[in-house]
Amino acid sequence: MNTEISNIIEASLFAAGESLTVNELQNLFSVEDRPDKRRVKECLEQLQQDYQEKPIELIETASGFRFQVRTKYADWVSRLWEEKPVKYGRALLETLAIIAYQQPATRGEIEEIRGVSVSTNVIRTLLEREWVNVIGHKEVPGKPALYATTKEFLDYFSLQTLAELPPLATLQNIDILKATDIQLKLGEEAVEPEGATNEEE
Amino acid sequence: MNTEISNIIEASLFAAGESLTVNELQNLFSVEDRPDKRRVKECLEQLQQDYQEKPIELIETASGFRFQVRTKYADWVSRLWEEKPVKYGRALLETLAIIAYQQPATRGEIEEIRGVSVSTNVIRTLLEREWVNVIGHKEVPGKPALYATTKEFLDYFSLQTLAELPPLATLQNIDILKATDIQLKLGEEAVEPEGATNEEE
Amino acid sequence: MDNATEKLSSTGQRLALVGGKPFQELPEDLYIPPGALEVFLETFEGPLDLLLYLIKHQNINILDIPVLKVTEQYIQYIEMMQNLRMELAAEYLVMAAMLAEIKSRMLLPRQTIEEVEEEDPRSELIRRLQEYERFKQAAEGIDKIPRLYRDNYKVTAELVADKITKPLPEIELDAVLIAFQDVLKRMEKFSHHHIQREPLSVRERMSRILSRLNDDEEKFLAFHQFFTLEEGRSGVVVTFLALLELCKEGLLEIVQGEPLSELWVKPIVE
Repeated sequence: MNTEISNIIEASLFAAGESLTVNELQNLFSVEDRPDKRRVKECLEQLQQDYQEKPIELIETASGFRFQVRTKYADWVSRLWEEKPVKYGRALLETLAIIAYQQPATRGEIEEIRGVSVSTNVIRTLLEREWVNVIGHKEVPGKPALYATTKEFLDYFSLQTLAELPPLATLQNIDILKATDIQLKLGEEAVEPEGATNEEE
Repeated sequence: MNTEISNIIEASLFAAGESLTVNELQNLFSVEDRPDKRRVKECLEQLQQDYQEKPIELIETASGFRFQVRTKYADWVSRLWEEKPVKYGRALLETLAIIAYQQPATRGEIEEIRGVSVSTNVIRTLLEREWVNVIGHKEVPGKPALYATTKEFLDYFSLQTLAELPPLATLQNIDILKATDIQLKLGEEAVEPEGATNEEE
Repeated sequence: MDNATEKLSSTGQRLALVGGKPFQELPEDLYIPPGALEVFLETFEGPLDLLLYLIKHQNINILDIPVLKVTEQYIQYIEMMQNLRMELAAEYLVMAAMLAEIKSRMLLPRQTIEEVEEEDPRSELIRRLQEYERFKQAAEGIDKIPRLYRDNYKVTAELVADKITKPLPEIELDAVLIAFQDVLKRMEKFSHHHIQREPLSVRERMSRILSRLNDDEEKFLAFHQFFTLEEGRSGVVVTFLALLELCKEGLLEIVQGEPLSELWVKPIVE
């Protein structure tokens, strides 16, 4: 009986081909046989262990649990398709990063940070991928759109929440007059937040 | 080394989403590392045994090998679709709209209007649903297919003729849904900048 | 984005590809062959990125930018570009002006006005550089996260069962119209091309004529067969316009055996 629940869950995750929530998994069962949340979670944990040595893994993302091929095998698997994985340019990635960490953000705010105008194409590609969407409009002249990242973005990057993104480097205090000698290096060493991690309100 | 070949085969069978032949599996490997037919078949047999106790099985069909859910679990698994209608993305809706208004239109023309490329998948889905079909080929280099909407499209949307669609000129100005419906999106999707909040569905 | 220019990583090992050769380092004297200059500038995501490069390249502390030196270097690039009459994004020029201003303020004797100590002229620039730098790093971080269809692939197993038909997604006409409205809005805002405001019925008629010709075994229909009496005058006009448009687009041709004889319509077959 035990294993039956687990088998049904396993089969469903494979058949669905996309993330399933604990709730969705519970609903596979008729009311009288329905396992409780804890039971489902136990099964999922057991499955994660069962696949430890396998080339596929069971992971949790923003919209639930899904099986996926381990990163290690991506090179081989990608040969199944003619289309090569898309490489995104820096403009797109930087825009995405600003939206991800500063959301909701307007185009103007993104341009302010990057120091260059954001091409319409970049925004469009992000919208098209459904990595970002417009969640409203800022109450300033021109009512610019406010962009935020979506659940699809989290799913795509196998994240459960935005908090799992790598922490943003802390801004150093600018106190040049007193401290021209502070040794702050840019780049790799810049991420050295004392204790508390990412600030930014 | 042994297991790597087998792992690659296993990962690919899962990722492919359709049957793969021994030949296709061999081609995943670069020429110098390519296992021979017998080696691939051994791996496949081994995999079949590995999944003996599992709710999914590796079977051979006319067009090759694929994983499938054991019949025993089909009833449970099929409940997934009872509750979960998927939804079409923005790209599909926009493509469909452009074909409806600009038909007959080539893929290039659609891309021109949307400003981003149209994925093969979107076109395929529209063709499969029989909402659009190819009604000819444009007499320009490459002879691109010309897409138009079908009778099924009209039926689906309960239209007698395309003329019942709002004319382009007015479409830009009318409020299709009350503003409130659109505003709804705000509440659900707004993600807190620090993420940490909304766990539990 | 631009395939001529390779991504400049944070450590800046490879600047650009010039004539197929990787451009590793900027020469000390900052001489850049004219052809490479444009490529060089395209490597950067704007003036802040270029400034960061100049600063990092010399291991300068960002909080202590030797403004004179960096400004001079920066302005040199800009001048070179202008001398070569290359098109330069406005942002680069704005930055040049800002740097020149900072420089001039640095050269003035510092005044302390009662309590309000004058802010270091560099601080605004430093703030922006820092801010940009952290997002630049964040972008690299995001790019490193394994993502679907590059590092991971979804997994499926077939479900075979007789009675199960996976329901197809439903959509409402409204959703299609809203999507199209978005497209129209985008076009209005950002682009030069316009959707021709052709009356819909003509486009529809074009589709209908084409499919009728394709369905027809002869692929050859008499001109008059496309017109029906019931449709009245406007129907005739629509059909006529559609036929002309199809001819114009090279999708069909209208042929006539001899003067005053029957007109025939046939699709142009490839």
